[in-house]
Amino acid sequence: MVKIELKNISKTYDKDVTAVKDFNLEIEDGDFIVLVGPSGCGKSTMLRMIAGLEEITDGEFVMDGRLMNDVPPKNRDIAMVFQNYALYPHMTVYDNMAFALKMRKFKKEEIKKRVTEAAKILGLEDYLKRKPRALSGGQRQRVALGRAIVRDAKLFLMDEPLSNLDAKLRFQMRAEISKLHNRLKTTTVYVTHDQTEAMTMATRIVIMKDGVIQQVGAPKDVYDYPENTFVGGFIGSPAMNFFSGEVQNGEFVTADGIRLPLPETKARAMQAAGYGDGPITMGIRPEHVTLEPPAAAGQSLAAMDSEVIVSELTGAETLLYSKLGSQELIARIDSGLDLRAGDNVRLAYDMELAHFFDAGSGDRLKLGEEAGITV
Amino acid sequence: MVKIELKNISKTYDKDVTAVKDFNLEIEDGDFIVLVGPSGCGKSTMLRMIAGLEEITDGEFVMDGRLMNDVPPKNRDIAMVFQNYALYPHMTVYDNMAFALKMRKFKKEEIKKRVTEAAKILGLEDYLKRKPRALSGGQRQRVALGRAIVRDAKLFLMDEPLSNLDAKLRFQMRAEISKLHNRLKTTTVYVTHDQTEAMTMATRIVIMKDGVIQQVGAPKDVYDYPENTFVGGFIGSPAMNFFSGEVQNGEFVTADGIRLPLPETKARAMQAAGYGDGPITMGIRPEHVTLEPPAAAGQSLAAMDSEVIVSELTGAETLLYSKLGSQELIARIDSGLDLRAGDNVRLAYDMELAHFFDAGSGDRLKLGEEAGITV
Amino acid sequence: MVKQAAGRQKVSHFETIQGRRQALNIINWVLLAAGSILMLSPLWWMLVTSVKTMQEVMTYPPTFWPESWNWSNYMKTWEAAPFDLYTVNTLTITILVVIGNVFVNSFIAYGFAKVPFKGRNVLFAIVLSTMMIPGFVTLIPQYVLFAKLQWLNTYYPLVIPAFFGSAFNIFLLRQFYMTIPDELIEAAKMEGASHFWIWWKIGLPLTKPALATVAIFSFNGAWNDFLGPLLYVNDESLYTLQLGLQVFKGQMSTQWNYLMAGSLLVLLPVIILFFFFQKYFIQGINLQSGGK
Amino acid sequence: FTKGGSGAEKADAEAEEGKITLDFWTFWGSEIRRPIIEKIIEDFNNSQDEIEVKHTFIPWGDIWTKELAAIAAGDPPDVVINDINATALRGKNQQAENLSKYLEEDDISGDFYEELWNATLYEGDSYGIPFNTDTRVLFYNKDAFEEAGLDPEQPPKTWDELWEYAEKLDVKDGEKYDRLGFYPMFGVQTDVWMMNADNVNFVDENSEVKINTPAKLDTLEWLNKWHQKYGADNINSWKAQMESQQANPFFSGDLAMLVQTPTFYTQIRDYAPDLNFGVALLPEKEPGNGHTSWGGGFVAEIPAGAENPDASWEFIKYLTSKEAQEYWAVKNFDNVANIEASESAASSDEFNDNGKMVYELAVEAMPLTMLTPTSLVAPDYMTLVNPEFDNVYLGKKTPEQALKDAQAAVEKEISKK
Amino acid sequence: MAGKRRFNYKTKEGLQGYLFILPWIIGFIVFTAGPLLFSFAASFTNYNVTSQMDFVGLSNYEKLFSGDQLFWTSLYNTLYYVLFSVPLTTVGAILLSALLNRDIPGMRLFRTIYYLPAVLSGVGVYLLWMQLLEPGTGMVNTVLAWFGIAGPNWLFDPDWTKPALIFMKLWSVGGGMLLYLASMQGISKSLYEAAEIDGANAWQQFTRITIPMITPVIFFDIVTSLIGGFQIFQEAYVMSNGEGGPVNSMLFYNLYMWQKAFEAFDMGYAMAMSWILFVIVFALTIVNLKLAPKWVHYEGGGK
Ligand SMILES: Nc1ncnc2c1ncn2[C@@H]1O[C@H](COP(=O)(O)OP(=O)(O)OP(=O)(O)O)[C@@H](O)[C@H]1O
Ligand SMILES: Nc1ncnc2c1ncn2[C@@H]1O[C@H](COP(=O)(O)OP(=O)(O)OP(=O)(O)O)[C@@H](O)[C@H]1O
Ligand SMILES: [Mg+2]
Ligand SMILES: [Mg+2]
Repeated sequence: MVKIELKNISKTYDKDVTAVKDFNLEIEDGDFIVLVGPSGCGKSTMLRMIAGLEEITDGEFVMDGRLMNDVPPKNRDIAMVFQNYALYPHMTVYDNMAFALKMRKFKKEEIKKRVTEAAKILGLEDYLKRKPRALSGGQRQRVALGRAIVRDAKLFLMDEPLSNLDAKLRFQMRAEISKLHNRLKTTTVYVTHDQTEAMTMATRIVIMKDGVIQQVGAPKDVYDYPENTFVGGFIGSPAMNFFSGEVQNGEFVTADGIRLPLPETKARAMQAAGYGDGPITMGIRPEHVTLEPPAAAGQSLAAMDSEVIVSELTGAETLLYSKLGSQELIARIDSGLDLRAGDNVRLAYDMELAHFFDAGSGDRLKLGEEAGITV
Repeated sequence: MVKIELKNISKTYDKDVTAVKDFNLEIEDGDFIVLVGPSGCGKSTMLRMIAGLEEITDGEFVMDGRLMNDVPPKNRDIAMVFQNYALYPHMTVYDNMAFALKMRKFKKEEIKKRVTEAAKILGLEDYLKRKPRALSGGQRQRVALGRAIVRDAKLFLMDEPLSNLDAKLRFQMRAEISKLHNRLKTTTVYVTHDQTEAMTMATRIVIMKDGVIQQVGAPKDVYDYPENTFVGGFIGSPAMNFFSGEVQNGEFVTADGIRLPLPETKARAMQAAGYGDGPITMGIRPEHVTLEPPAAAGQSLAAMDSEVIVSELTGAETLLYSKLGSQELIARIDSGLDLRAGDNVRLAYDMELAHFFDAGSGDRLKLGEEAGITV
Repeated sequence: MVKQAAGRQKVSHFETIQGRRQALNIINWVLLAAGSILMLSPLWWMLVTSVKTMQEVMTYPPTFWPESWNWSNYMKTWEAAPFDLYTVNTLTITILVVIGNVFVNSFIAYGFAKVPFKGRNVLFAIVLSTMMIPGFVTLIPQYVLFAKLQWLNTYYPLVIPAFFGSAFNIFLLRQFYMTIPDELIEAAKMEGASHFWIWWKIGLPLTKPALATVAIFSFNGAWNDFLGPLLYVNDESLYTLQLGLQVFKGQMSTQWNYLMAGSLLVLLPVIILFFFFQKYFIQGINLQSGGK
Repeated sequence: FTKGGSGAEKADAEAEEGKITLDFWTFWGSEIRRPIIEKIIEDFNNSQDEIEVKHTFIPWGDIWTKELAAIAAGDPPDVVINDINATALRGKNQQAENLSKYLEEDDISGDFYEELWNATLYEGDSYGIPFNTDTRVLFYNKDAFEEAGLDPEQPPKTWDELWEYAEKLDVKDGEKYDRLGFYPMFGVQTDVWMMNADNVNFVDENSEVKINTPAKLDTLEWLNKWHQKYGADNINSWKAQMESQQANPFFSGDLAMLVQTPTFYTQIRDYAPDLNFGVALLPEKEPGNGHTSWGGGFVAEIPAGAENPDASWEFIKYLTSKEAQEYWAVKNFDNVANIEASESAASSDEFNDNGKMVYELAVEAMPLTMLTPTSLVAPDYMTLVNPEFDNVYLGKKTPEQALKDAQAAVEKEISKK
Repeated sequence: MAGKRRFNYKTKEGLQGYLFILPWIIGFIVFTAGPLLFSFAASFTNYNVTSQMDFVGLSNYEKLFSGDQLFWTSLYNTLYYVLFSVPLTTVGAILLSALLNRDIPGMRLFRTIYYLPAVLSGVGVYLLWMQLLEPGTGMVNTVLAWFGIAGPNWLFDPDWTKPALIFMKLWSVGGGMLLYLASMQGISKSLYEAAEIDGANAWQQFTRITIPMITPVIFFDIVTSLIGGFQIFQEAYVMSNGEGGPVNSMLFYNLYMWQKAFEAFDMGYAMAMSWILFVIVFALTIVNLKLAPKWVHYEGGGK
């Protein structure tokens, strides 16, 4: 319901801890921005600045053309789910959820209607009369979420709102939030550590590190075309495998001298970009390292023998820990096979889907494949 | 380091809220038990009873042969990570982690050594002098974890210790905890909502629902042979697809009359078990619904045309929402293909890997495949 | 149930949770009971004196158990002055003072604790400093002030100032507000509450124990106030209990039995109030339970 | 708050009748004194139809703080009973109205004991009319006398006799005393005995400090002798009892002799009716030295700024008249300032034998009684002097040294003004 | 520009702040400031309430510092009293509240009993204490004698008068106890649980959790008892008959001031005294306020 511009925003705590640095982002009306990044990278700080709870040390926060830096939180019409819930301990679940509506002088029936509805969505019907003290962790978190969704705010801020819920419930809640978003089109900024949430809910993902934006983009783009090794390693779980090495004669040669042939187009583009035979970092996602597969059309596979170090069943798939030369490696394979440590396997690397980065800066080498990406 | 018996344990709050009911479990020395279940099912309550923070309403808790019900927490020598951290707000991170050691009269240098080491593992070196208030959510959680791992307790209890960490860090922490466990072999009870954690860390998983144990078993067993529809639906994300229908002439017939041929052995076993043509529930995991695949040896595939409702990219794979007749269905397929809502796909069901449950009770039909499972 | 299965170590009773708690409780109880004697001894003395005849009061050495319990002293005490009227008067003042103290001080304290504004620390230091000048130095000028306001011989000087805050209570409540996590205030701000509403809906309920304490202190203070009514009230029909009790005290001799009976009667409501009011400051408000 | 208003309205209503209303503040609220003063007021109110006196009881001690505040605020009561000793000081500070102009017309100064009257004068003008007074006499236990082989009709007359008697009356049980003969500083303080010795105040009319005098030194040494005789432990224990104003060992016969005001008799009458006691003048230092005693009292005064001083004067005159005074004296068993009233009360039929005995002695003692009016130059010099006496009893200073120091301290204090 | 707007937001919230403390500001201006200023001004005069108020410059202050032995005596007595009574009552109240903050039968009654002394107030109590402290048959020494202790001559021995008053003060720690009880209610149970798991015993939990968490109230208690301690008056007034006790050992600052003000009517002098006291107490309070951040823990972040 609102367009937001964040211009050169910085935040310094206590004069010396810089939590956010030169943050620039435009959020369109109805956008669903997911903010991800390592623990302590400044996500919550960013949300709190948008909410007006933390002073913006530097920069401008504009909402629908109006400079908001100095507007008090209560006038911003923003609903927020706090990372640590911040429920009112002396109020029942019902009153916690009804508080904002009461403040806004909603009619009693309307309040009741909304709260009951939210409680139903959140599976909290049975707990409306309880105080937060007598709730489980996940129930508290749902109350925190409920407190936000009963409102029609201009902007939703959600700080890891589902982190303490079980997979199934999280899945449902995710769906409910998406549904809500589809219905109301309320601009939302959402912090999560859950890759699935990030990938499935976002219209755009913002990846931060140490208070600095690393990349902004649609989920698929971010996944497929990480701007740098950090993003590549951060998005996707298990993380992308990185190998340092260099390009030699159209082949990627690891530090141990293992040679992986490059697809021709890539090799040529690299040459053109001046990475002909300099040091380089290659990244490949675990799912693109497969077990001795029959190469399909358009695939450029390089296969190597490896020894299984650990094989970890995660349910649908198995994570295979192995090595490429001296460098560690994770592959993600179907769970059918029962592999043991010490087993020998032949792993194939889908070089077409591999990523290449500058060895020094870690920035992605633009090799032409990004054409048509909307950033 | 310790063997634990939990016998018929029940917990009732305030006379009427039953949080845990008739809980029975033996935990072997060195076991790594992961407790999972929906939000509010009594996991934290269980841990708190083991810790001695909550009175056991009924039943016996025995540790190394000694009845513990009445032993005060501080004499139980248990380390615990609280779901809500419970950090000491007036102490620095260092002091938070050092507290237990100080209480146990460790030498100053020893304390320092341990805390610094833990801080290094947890990436908290830079924050040792801060108070919890000036930490991010994830940092706080790591302090809570650190407080436990500096100790050599007889038993570790961890209540969602990684829920607020980013994927990468969580991955690392998981590895560290596993390492720690491998080194010290400390018996551990671990609560998580993260399927990967549950599957990879546990020696045994305990699945609870409404305070009652649903199944106990090794991760793979639980995943492959869920005891009932609840477990089947709960373990695995996205959840198992369930179809109600009945068996007719060696085929599974959905409510809409769609027929899926059963593997012969299964059909026979079912007949033998008296489910010849009664109502039945079939469960099939999303990864066992694939795109028109070439049937490999030993697979029993049944293929059907379906329309894509939503296609959701989660990174490595795509979740395909579709329908089988009138019943919803999720398939998990490789991300290569770019499918859109409305596309027509032919989905194959791997009936060999499908699960069958009693339509009434939801209990698994034992069709002989569980031979050799250690429960 | 067989709790002591074979092979299990026997746990000594005082090592168990209940056992240890019991042991602690018993020690606790004994300590408190012993201390109670010290606490109650003056009260006992008052009680004993109140039922003695004056003759026995003056007996040397004093008796710790009265020869006879003259409960009629209480009747006589009550009739010695219009104590019914004084009770009503005292109650009127006390209730108003308590209301003023509880609400207004809480309001002011919230401002000092949770609303940042310029000069807050300086103003707060001034608040504190008003406690530092001995009352009787300002007694005369203050009396003159109230005389100028035409408030003499009314309850205004006793009651109205209570509606403008007192340093002690402001300071006390401020300290309690400072222990409320800012997150709760922030959450309320996000939900559109103004500071006023936050004070009313969050601040007041969360500081209940402190408010109860202030209420008890204020009640106590107003109920036992002697100098205030003495100075500002002239009409004996406006007298309070504490002033009334003075009739038993003479320049040379004092009617101890009546004075003690009267003092006990006056004390009684405060004790009863306290006994039942306790639950408000014992009832724990777990400030952190709303968060992680 | 309407009550506050109604009080004022009432006063207005009365004013409408054309009467002057006087606010009269006393600290006499007890069930004994209150009816008596109110009867006097009623009599006065009935005796004429211009003035209506309204009595307000204000607790003892604090009454004057309140009065002071009211004077400062310009809204004082019309007549207040106040301490006689500070009357001159109040005159000096203009807290009370100068009564000279009334006295010029109605000179009643001769009606009162001279010592009392003089205490009301500042620079020759009177600022309050003496109302009641007291003195100190020696009460003794006749039964104890007999027991100790003393003649119950021959109380001690000198300090030496006092000592001698006490020795005989003492009943000792190890370190403790079952009966104490006498201790001079129960009931009165060092200063009273010093005056008894030489009839001179610490600071005389000319602001000369008379502390370090031979007679006072003798006194201090004598008192110290008593102190050493009984020992601090015993004395303190007994003294604590006396000061608590409860359990009095004299009533129970545990203390044989005690210096007290004549009104102490009422306590004996009420609380120890069977006590067989006698009274005597304070013993003198040596024969012929004089049985000088010490007392105080109260005056009726018109606070500065009172609205109707003329009417107030009328009322004060009535209060201090023989009629009212005698009524007060007899009903209260109190010493009054009016000589005539005092003397005729002594023969009142309302007193029984014991009462008569005490009252007569009191009247006899009155002319021998000194007052210690507050010094105008150093009103609180006793704070400097008392610790020096204490030091002597504690053995920390010799009497000589103590008096020297006290003398010096007070001289210094006076010189500062 | 941005700076100016930020100022606006701050100012707006600031205005609300002033609104909150407005009652106090009004009360201060109307009821307190006038008398305070008056007393300050009068401290430079020979004000005697009724007839004179002439400017005398600093002479009151000079006299106090140069020639007034009793001023120093009273200051010494007061400092002595404060030095012992403040720490003792604080510790006493905390310990008592810890004992009373348990859920065992009879606790309500105990709390009431321990609070009683705080309710008993006024002159009567002090007279009562004189009786209890009576060296021979008084209850205090009687009890001490049970333990073989020969009790001192409390109110008659100049070395023991102040301890007697401190003892009396300790007897009425019920008021402070109430404060601590109230503040202990705000401590999260989970902290105790964590400490329990960490192996802290009851005493350690008390010193490591309870004490730090109630520091805001400890701070309050210290500051106010310091202020109150310096103003000790009525006890001494009653128990020494307004005179200051043996060897002036109970001549406390305010008692001496009272004598000056209401017995000698040297109000100007008394007011000068009061401002000297003010400066002392104010300085100590500021020191307290400055030290507070080092040891007082505000859960609310102290924003
Ligand atoms: N103090 C309490 N009083 C009453 N009921 C309680 C109390 N604490 C927990 N409960 C209830 O007991 C049940 C189990 O709570 P518990 O905290 O063990 O759940 P949980 O499995 O840890 O859930 P989550 O994953 O959400 O943390 C919940 O329904 C909860 O509402
Ligand atoms: N009040 C504070 N004072 C000082 N530093 C702070 C404060 N709050 C946060 N920080 C620091 O600022 C950085 C960013 O914190 P923030 O809470 O925004 O992280 P986050 O991205 O939300 O992390 P998480 O995922 O762990 O919640 C962290 O390093 C944190 O330690
Ligand atoms: Mg955060
Ligand atoms: Mg939980």
